[in-house]
Amino acid sequence: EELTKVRFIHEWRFEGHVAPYLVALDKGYYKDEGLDVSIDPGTGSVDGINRIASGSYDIGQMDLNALIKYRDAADAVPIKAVLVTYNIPPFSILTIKKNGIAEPKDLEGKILGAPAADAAYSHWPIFAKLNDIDTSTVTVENVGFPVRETLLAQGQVDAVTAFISNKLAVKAAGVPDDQIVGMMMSEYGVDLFGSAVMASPSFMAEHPEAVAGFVRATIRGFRDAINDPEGAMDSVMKHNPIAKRDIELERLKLVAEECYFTDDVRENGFGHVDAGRLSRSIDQLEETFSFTNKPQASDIYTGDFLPAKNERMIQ
Amino acid sequence: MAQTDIVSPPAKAARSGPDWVWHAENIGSPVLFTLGLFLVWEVGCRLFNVPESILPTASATLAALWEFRVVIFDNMIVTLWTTLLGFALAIVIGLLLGVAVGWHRAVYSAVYPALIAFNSIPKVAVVPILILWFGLGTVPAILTAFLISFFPIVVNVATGLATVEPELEDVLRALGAKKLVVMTKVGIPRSLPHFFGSLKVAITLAFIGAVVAETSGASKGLGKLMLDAQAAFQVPIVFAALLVLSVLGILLYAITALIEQRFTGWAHRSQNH
Amino acid sequence: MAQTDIVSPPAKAARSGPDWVWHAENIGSPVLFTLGLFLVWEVGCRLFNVPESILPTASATLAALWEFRVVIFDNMIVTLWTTLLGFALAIVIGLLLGVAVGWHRAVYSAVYPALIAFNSIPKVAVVPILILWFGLGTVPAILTAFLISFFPIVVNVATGLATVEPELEDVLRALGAKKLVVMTKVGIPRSLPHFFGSLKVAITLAFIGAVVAETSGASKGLGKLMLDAQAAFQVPIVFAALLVLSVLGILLYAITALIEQRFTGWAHRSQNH
Amino acid sequence: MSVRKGEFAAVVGPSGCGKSTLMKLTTGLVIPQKGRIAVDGKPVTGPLDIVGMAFQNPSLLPWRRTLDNIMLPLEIVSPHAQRLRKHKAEYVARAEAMLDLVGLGGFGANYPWQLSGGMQQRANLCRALIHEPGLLMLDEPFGALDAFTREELWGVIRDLHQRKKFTVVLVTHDLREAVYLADRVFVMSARPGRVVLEREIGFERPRPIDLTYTGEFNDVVHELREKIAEARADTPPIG
Amino acid sequence: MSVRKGEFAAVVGPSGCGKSTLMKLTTGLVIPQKGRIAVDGKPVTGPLDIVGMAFQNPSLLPWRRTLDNIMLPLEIVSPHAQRLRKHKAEYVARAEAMLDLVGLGGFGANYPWQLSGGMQQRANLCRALIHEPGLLMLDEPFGALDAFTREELWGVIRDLHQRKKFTVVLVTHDLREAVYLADRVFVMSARPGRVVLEREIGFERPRPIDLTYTGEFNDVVHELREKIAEARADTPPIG
Ligand SMILES: Nc1ncnc2c1ncn2[C@@H]1O[C@H](COP(=O)(O)OP(=O)(O)OP(=O)(O)O)[C@@H](O)[C@H]1O
Ligand SMILES: Nc1ncnc2c1ncn2[C@@H]1O[C@H](COP(=O)(O)OP(=O)(O)OP(=O)(O)O)[C@@H](O)[C@H]1O
Ligand SMILES: [Mg+2]
Ligand SMILES: [Mg+2]
Repeated sequence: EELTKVRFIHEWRFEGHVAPYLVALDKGYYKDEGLDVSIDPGTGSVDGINRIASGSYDIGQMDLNALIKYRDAADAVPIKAVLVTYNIPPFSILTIKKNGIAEPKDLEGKILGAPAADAAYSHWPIFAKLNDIDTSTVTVENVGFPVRETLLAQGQVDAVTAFISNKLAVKAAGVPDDQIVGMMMSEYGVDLFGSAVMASPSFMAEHPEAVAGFVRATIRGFRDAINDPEGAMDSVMKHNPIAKRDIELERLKLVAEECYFTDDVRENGFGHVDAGRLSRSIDQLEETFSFTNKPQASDIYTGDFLPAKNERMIQ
Repeated sequence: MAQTDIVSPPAKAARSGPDWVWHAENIGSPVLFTLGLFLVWEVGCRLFNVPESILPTASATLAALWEFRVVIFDNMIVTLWTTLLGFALAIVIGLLLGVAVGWHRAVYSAVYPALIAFNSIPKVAVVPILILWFGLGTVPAILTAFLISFFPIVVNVATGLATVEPELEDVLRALGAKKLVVMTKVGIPRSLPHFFGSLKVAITLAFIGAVVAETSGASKGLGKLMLDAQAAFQVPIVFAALLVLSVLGILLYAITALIEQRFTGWAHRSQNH
Repeated sequence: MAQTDIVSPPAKAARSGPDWVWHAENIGSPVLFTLGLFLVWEVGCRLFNVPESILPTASATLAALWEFRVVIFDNMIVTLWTTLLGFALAIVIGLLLGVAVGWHRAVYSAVYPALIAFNSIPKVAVVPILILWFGLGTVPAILTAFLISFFPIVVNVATGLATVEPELEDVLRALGAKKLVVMTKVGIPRSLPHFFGSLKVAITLAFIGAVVAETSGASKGLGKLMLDAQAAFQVPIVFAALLVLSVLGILLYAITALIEQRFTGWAHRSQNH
Repeated sequence: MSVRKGEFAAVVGPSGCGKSTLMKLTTGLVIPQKGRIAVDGKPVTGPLDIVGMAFQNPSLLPWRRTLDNIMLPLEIVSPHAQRLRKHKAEYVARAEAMLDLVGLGGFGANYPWQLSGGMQQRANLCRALIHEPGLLMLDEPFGALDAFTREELWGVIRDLHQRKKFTVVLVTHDLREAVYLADRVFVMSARPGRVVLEREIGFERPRPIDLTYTGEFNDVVHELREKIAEARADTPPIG
Repeated sequence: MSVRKGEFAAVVGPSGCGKSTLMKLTTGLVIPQKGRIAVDGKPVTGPLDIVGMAFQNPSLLPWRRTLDNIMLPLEIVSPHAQRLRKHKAEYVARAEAMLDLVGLGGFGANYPWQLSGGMQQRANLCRALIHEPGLLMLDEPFGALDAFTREELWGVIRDLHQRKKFTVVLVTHDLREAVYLADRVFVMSARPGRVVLEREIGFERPRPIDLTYTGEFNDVVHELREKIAEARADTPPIG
């Protein structure tokens, strides 16, 4: 039987948290669904969404919030999310214990390091507003990604916006594990989804069964990776030979715990999306992003390709 | 009968055309060409339906430029300043290194490979090191602008010195002039066309260096602005900033060219220039 | 009595020293200098306790180079190939454009500002557009390498053509030669020293262009490898890749220099070269 | 002034009077602001391809060996340009014969800067002659040569002119040279240069070199010299 | 060969025999592979600063105006280099006087390529003289000049030598020039160049220009010419 070709792009390079896709590929889950999947690493959601829009890729995992903003443009291609993988977004504020920042309010008067292109930083205004931070007292420094954690460790900045998994980078910069503080924005009222599998409209129209198959196989991959992170590392190392196995393992566990396998997922199954929460998150984005053409929840996401709840339970 | 007639003695020879030709060529053609480019940009975008998130139309870019002129101008000043400082540093050090490399074969052999090695390295990789050493702020950006732009100067000055006609050097050497004097009186003047050629390359590189450094760590500047705009899905601002960079590049180039004309007019006496 | 004695008729003049001096200068000094740099790097890192995440020691870098030689080599081949193609394109188009710009004042006035404008734009901003048009593969990287490296060639060729001594052109013009012939027989040979000077700058820029494009979207190449390594906290691999880039830069430069010697030996007859 | 086809004209005049400029005007290298120049009946509007010109300054191309420098006109002027590739050996032989003729045999492989001043000037002369031009313009071609070499080259030019019947315009400072070689001598005044004197030289051709030692010959030279001195007296002397 | 202090020596010889090279060797521009060169009793190991040299090829620096070209030695040779800034006007006046002397008055502001060949050569001569060197080396300084200008410059050089008593080595192709100006004439053979003849010229100084028309003078010139012809007979002739 002829396999359907699927060109998939991930928002990031092949690190530990990408393992679910790599596992699904290596274990033949996509083939089982009649798919011939190629997986390419990416360089961030903005680029990635553009590539799906341009037709270079059929399906990708990208930040859902970036998609919402993208869809605001009048000429936007109607890409839709079909499976939300990050039930909780990884956006967080990282700092070090000795800087005395335990609460969002404590950031006042401090220096916040933030790469201008950082997805976490793009939600900083929401976070600040919800937590009543006087942003005029916070000095925001644009720091490049490669130096963000080192500057934090050096003390040139007091806190940084980052993904929660960047704790590992702070550790690599020489800060002991127990000194690192990670403040998930989601715990302070930023109620957004994280990344999601999304497909181009033409692919959804031409190969609806392939999209559904891709979603099913991906969920199997997530299940395997969450249940057996050690084993999932084989796939990561295979696709990224220069990775350090123990670090990637730690990264996967961290992301799985904070973002993939949340209480909501435990209860309602992987990929569960509450339509109300999605609508609210679009409203929340409006705090920082002036829509000219505000999309509806149904423009952004469709549950049509999701399997039944019992197929989506992880354990 | 076929014959060679030469009437009237040789008068002053006419080498250039009338005034209006000069004006047409020097002002008309670049303006027309630039307008043409804008037209191609606008029409191309519309024709191929290029999404705004990749390449906004010329009109959208100009509109953004006007709308955000204050922010763009503020950031431009920062970038311009950074670039100029880095460029000035590059001129001084590039000239000194170029003279050193052209001075002696041993310096040439020793330093050149290291310079080339350093220049094959993308400067993006060096910026983090600079930031960690010199902290956030403008110093890393100035240094990056310098680091990226001094090499063409070194190469061109060294090439210029290496290709000086020995006959000209002999004029000074015959007077018992020391090597340094020969260098300053013959080598360097003779190499000025090479030097100014390299400045045109260096000034554009200096801009790139400053902007790249700003994207890795700065609180102001066009590089930072472009990142912010990109993150805010304000792509027209990104291209407005690029437009400003281009115009700055041309302006600085024009200044360089004026100085060049002043100093190397003697070398530019071909008919078409 | 003071007098001027000239014994023996003028024999062939000796301008260069003995063989071992040549060897010492051409092989000894770069090797020593390079070793010195490595030493400074190693000692500096240890002395100032530079964190490995920013600048690993020379020894750690070399160790990483050895350990990951297979991956690095595979990616190197990709980058090298990309760079060479881009560079070749840059030579052809740069030469053509340089000749066109040097050909006529109107072309010069029209095209030069646009070229400078384009070159003041950081190429990182252009890469996404290229990827959009040409897809992910190697084409955008080749094009970026080309786009970043052709400008120095244009500028130097144009400068070379503009500074040709009219006396040399007159030799051909007196024979009734058309402008194209004057260009190929006098303009271009006379500009070769300028041209080769620019190649040294262009080849290093081509590497940078290829690597920068690879960091914005490619499935192979040293740029991609460096990003991966950075993310995996394998900073020594990043620097090993930079080291490889440097060595490649030197190798390609050396090849260029050999060809240069072959073609512009006539211009390099100063005493110290 | 006007030169007939096949004639050998010589131009003499003080330094800086415009002789070299006159040569450039005639070949169309420079376009006059006023006045009219015609070659072969047609006004000159640009460089002509029937001309062979030896510039005052040798202007050999430094990246070409002497032989290649000399063969340059062959690469440009028809019909040689079309024939050159096929008949390479024949043309190289011609160039080498040319070099031998001026005493540069064996120097073909040297670069111009490896030649002495006089040798460069002789190579320059070869380059002007090699394509057998219809109009030969020589700007002080023998200035840097010793008396003997010079006289030998006089013979060379004289014989070539005799055989090929091309038109020659020769700029020189040596009155004996002018009188010995030319059919007509033009004398120019100091800046601004005008033709102040035109003198037909009647000696029968072929002229043997011994002619230059005859009283008759010396009388013509002296006559010219005095006329020039007279003309000079009208302009302020230098020094 | 050896030249006494204050003497005026002339060197003649066929083109390419090594006269220019001899000049370069003497000034230390080129270091000999064998043989010995001494100036002022000391062997020459590098360029000397008491020398004024007029190269065969004018070699004026194209980025300097003629006046600045001429003043170049003043910027380098002591004691002028030290005094130049303070006494600028005085030195400029000297350079302008120099230009007037050779008939280039008013051309100081021109670039070298705006001068004719002969004018460049005269500027070159000025540059060699301006710093009043102890040893003056002139490599065919009058080659591109017409007979009258040339004779006027002979007078200039003669008078300067008379007044300043510096040593002069003059390379020339003009035997009359050599005999008129020099105390001693050296004749070199063709490549490899050796001194084949040395002739003291006994005419009393100061020598009037009319001397050149005397029979006595012409006898010396003819004697030299014949000797050279004899020497040449031993080497194969050109052509
Ligand atoms: N490129 C130029 N630009 C301006 N003036 C020039 C240029 N070339 C020559 N001249 C001037 O034109 C005049 C005539 O020069 P030309 O070279 O024709 O003299 P010439 O008769 O050949 O002299 P010589 O015998 O010294 O070679 C000179 O006064 C010179 O200053
Ligand atoms: N740079 C050089 N390299 C190699 N050979 C050279 C170089 N310069 C001169 N020669 C050779 O040395 C010989 C002597 O040259 P030189 O210039 O001294 O001759 P010259 O006596 O001044 O001749 P002329 O009267 O023609 O000026 C010539 O045969 C020439 O080919
Ligand atoms: Mg002339
Ligand atoms: Mg000579």
